Amino acid sequence: MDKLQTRNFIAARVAKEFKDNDVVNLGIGLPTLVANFLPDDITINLQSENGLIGLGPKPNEVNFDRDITNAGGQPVTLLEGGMYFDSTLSFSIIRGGHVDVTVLGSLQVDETGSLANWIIPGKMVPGMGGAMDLVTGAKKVIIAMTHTNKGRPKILKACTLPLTAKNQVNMIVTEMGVMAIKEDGIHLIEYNPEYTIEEIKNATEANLIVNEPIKMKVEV
Amino acid sequence: MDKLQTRNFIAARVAKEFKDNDVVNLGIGLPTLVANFLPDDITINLQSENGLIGLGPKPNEVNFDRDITNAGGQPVTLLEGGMYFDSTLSFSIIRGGHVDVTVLGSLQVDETGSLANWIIPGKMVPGMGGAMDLVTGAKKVIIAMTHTNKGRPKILKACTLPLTAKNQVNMIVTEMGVMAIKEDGIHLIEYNPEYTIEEIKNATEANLIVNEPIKMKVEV
Amino acid sequence: MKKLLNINNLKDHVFDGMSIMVGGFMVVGTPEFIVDELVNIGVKDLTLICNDAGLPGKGIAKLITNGQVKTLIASHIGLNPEAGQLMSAGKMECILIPQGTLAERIRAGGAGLGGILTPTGIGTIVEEGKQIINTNGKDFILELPLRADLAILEGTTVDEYGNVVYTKTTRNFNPVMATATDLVIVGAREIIKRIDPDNVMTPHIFVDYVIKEEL
Amino acid sequence: MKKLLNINNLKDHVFDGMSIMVGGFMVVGTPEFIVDELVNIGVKDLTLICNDAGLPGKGIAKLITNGQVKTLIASHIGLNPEAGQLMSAGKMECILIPQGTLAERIRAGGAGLGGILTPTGIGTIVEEGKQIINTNGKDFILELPLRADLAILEGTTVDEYGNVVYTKTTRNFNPVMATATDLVIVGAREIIKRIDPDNVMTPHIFVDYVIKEEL
Repeated sequence: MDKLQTRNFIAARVAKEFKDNDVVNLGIGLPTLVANFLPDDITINLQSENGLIGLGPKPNEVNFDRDITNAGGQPVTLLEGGMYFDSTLSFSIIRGGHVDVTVLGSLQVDETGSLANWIIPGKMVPGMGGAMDLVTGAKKVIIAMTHTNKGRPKILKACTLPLTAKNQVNMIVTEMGVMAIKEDGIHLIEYNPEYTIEEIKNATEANLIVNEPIKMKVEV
Repeated sequence: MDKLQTRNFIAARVAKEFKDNDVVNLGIGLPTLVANFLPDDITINLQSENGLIGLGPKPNEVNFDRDITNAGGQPVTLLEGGMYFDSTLSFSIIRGGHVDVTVLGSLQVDETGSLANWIIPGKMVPGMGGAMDLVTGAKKVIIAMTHTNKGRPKILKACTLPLTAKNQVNMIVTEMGVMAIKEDGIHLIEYNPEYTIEEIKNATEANLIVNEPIKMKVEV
Repeated sequence: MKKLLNINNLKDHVFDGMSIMVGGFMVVGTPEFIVDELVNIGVKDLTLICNDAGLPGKGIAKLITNGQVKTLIASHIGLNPEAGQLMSAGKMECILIPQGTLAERIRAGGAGLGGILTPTGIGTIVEEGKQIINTNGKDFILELPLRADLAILEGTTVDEYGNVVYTKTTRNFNPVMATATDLVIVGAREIIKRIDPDNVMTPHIFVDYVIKEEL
Repeated sequence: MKKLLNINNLKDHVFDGMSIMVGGFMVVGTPEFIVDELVNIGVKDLTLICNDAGLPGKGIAKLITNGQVKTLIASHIGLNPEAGQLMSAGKMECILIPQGTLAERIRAGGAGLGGILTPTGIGTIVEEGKQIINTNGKDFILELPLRADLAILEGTTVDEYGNVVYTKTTRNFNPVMATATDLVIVGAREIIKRIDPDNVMTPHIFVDYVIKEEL
């Protein structure tokens, strides 16, 4: 898989986690692609922390409106039934547990479900934006990312970068597999048959609990 | 003065305290009468804690609307330029210092500016409603009440009933005079010439600081 | 419309001992027809959270009269003398909370906050048993979040998605209560196709069921 | 209209060293023409409070480029690389706050609260130097209110009384900032006679001046 295929593969698998009527917040980058793979038979309410629910696809020349953007500042549209609100209500929704699933990228995730994705001291200081609130408040936190960074594991025994939140990640989806984070550690529950279990373990610093994982089925 | 005249006299004097563009909240009872004496040459924004600014007079048969009431549950109207909001914004306005003057009745007020007007244990338990927030948050707190209750002083050295708030009252207006509460106690700054200073002092349990008060001028 | 509920099925969503937030201010903004149905159902030992105790014969006063309320949490009960009598007689627990604190506590419950610091009530019996915290040289009371099992709200206009608009002073506690309970049921005066997305006061994600009022 | 201010008189209301809240999210909802005038005026040593650092050449990024900003308080500066560079070089102080906490702190500043307890940031460097308070068995960070001298907001529609409506996603931080500063100046895209009293997003009592944008 090339880079784009990998990203789409991950995004398509994440999209299978949603249930009818879920309120979902998709982070910037890879998670944004998840919107392209939403199932047709259920209703997903995409929330954007800058103040809307009912996030629709990118506008064309006809329905472009500079006053409608997503949390990345990109032009978007509003689906029928959607609505706008201010930042305080937006984060009441997020912090208050009214978001069912948030999908975020990450630099690091560890065995305790902690994650680090907002700062590399001395190098990159974008700020946490809404990410800290999202991972703290959402009922389910899914990390969507490539399994490694230039060959170096991103799924660690313990994060080394400053944390975004402690013990909040429930699931990790990568091109290699799907992992659930539980009390006793990270369980590999699905694997991409393009890789052997051994290859996946080698690409993971954290201990992977492997107990009859099933094959990932993703149609991109 | 009969009872109604007394109440109107007090209300009319209170109304002279307002400045142009003031946001004012009038409590239930005597303070409500203040609305009848607002000066014509300035704009006063009456706030009602159930969720409006721009409180207008009682409706007639034509403009009656069951969905517009004041904090006493009585039908009112909305003046042009007024607007509605919910209880959280209403009390952000009140607690956040955006109300310039609140006018309330009281059972007792004391030398430290504490007041008691929400409960008589064992007898009357109406609850504090918005009064505690109003006296805590408003920039200026005016108590509008009769000077005594069946001859018993209501302006005391120290309140004996459970307090509504500590050290919050700035001014007391009664049928006998106008009193300012300062660091060193209660100053009689205006007096009703129908009473002698001695009579006013006798009707007041608190020490009254009397330093050349002027005569109250009120046209009812 | 997906979320439409027949009033006859309200009974499936209530149970003895539950806590219910009821929107409204002196019955303005209270969906009286739903409260009346709670009287019919006879669900009991309720904890009601409402600005006030209603007015005699109107709104939640009917539930109080009917002996269904174990605890009332409100800011003001003066316009319903029966509430005070039951409280004094020890037949109904009544917890009085300053109105702004009541709104903030419900908001905190809906917004995932662990509490808020308010100056309201400092130096009064309201502070008894509560933590006092000094910030920027001033004392505040730490007030805790308030949540309930069910919210019963009055929506003036509800759209087919469940978005809600409350007209005029019927708004009061309705939108904040919509955020702070496990289940939210809105009594709708009218149902329209779509509310202007800028004017929605309660987004549909908060609304579980809509019961159309027969006018 | 009483509150109308000519943009040429903006200079009378600003001073070196002041703190300014600027509405907007990645410039959406920022009144760029007022920010441009702050660049013209050259007022300096500013503390800016804004969701982000703007976009290169747009919004408050211009004030940053022009060296007028001493301290930036924001949740995210990633889309304006210059902000990060100035921060790393020690030429601009940058205080990063989680977005929801930023909104709540401003709200607390406007609502007279002494602070709020949020779970966001627990176990991260965000909690450093702050009081941790446990309520209902869970740890929260005590976050303090945030206020400023001036708010610069973008109102889509303002009425002759100064009531404001913000359209679509331009709303974001604008209404909450309107409550939390000593002076509030709204840049208006259009001015109409009267906004429907149910749809007002910022009541006129919060608005000191309105500057009409030349479109």
